[in-house]
Amino acid sequence: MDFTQFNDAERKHLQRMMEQKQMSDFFKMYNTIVDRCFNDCINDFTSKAISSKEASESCVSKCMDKFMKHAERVNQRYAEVGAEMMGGPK
Amino acid sequence: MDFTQFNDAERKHLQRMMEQKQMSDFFKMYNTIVDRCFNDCINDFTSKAISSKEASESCVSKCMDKFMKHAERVNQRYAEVGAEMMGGPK
Amino acid sequence: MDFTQFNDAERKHLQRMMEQKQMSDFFKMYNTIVDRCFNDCINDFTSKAISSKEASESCVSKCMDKFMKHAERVNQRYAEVGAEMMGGPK
Amino acid sequence: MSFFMNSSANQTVNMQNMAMAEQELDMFTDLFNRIVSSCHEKCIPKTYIEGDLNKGEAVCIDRCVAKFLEVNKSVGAKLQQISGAGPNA
Amino acid sequence: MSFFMNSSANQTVNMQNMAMAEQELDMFTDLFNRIVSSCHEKCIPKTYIEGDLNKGEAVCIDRCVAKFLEVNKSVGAKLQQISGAGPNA
Amino acid sequence: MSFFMNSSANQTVNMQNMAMAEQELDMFTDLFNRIVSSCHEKCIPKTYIEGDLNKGEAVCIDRCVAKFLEVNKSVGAKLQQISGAGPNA
Repeated sequence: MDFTQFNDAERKHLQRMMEQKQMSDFFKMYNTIVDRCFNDCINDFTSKAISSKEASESCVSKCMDKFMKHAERVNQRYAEVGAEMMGGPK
Repeated sequence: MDFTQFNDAERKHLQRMMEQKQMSDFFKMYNTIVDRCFNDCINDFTSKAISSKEASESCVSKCMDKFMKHAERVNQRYAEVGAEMMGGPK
Repeated sequence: MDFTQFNDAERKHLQRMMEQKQMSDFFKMYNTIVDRCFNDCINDFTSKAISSKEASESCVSKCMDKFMKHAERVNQRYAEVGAEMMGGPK
Repeated sequence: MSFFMNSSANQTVNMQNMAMAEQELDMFTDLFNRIVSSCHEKCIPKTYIEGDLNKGEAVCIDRCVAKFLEVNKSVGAKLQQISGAGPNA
Repeated sequence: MSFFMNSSANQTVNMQNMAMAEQELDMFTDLFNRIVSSCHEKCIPKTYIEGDLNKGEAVCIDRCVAKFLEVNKSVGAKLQQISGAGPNA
Repeated sequence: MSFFMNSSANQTVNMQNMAMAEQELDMFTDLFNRIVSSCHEKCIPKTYIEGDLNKGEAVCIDRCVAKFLEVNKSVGAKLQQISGAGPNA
């Protein structure tokens, strides 16, 4: 987005909006990780006692770590390639 | 959510908001059921006449019943386990 | 939706709302096409050079054309069947 | 509180009705997007040999939309039967 | 700017807190919908022989919800550990 | 009606432009989330042996993002060609 088209008051307005969205984006990402790692790691519902608790916890833990590193890397590339592709030099 | 942190005016505000969301949540759940039961039950597009109409209707009908009972049960457990896990006694 | 229940001021309000939604609907559809055609057409990440660039571009291009014609046709049927089914003659 | 006067027409705009109309509109848009997605899955093969819809795909789409809306109708009927106050579909 | 007086009660409504509460509420609704969807996928076979939940399905759902919320808890704990300010889940 | 004066700066805020900027922002967020999801599907195996990205996964992600944005670009070009007024992507 080209922010030079906006005046100060508008930029302030947009910044407030983006700050508010940040939290809902965080919540959404949080639920996405839970959803993804639950679905990839937890497939045994035969016992109430989470018999393989350690195993599944370890899977969830690794899944979470990997997801965050994945999203972080996508974010870097998105910023680089996106800037190059969409904005380009003016 | 801990409602004791809000004053009366804020609680009233939140309640109005929740009432409004209730309808859109209902609509979303409604579309989710249609989507799910269509995709699970309807797989024959070779004839215009819904040749196996009774069969598919019966599948849709059972699918719908089961989905609602499923969501109801999730809701119960969500409330129980969630309360226990997230809030805990104060 | 039955618009006869609304007064002029309300109709104006709704129209403004629908105009605003049009753009976000367009954006959503745009991202849906990209997502769909990327997932259906691009499956080779072994080389940086998009070796089969022409091939994949051609797939993406056809996928996009087909998706838009598909959505257009769904829109026509949705309007026809939907009108018949939901509203019916008054 | 949820009413205000429209200066040009001197008519009140019932904001609660506006919010309900907006939600109904969103529901129809969501329904449409789900039909597009489900019927694409059911009718369009993932090998894109041509950009046009062929006869078989077109016919499949028509039936798919009709059947989706039929399912929508029976779910709606059942929900109304249960809750006494489903959406007017 | 993000405060206004409520005429009836003379109490200020902190709009920023209201927005945060709304987002938190939306998060719980989203979480609930994801559990419904994931546990339906894991516990309910796509052949609908009866409209009722049978014993096996019911038990599966109970465990599924509990395990989903456990995953939610461990992800939350880890996020808080990392960021120092995760959601209070 | 869709303009108001900002008390501090005496500048008008064009609410329609603000709404458009918000929608554009939402579109980029949606795009980002779709890339995260699609590239996770394409590049990360569901067996989580380690918490770190290995070399192959990292390289796959880089190419995946680049190719996704390329598809985004060609779809955008085509839409603009057709409608004459696509998003400025």
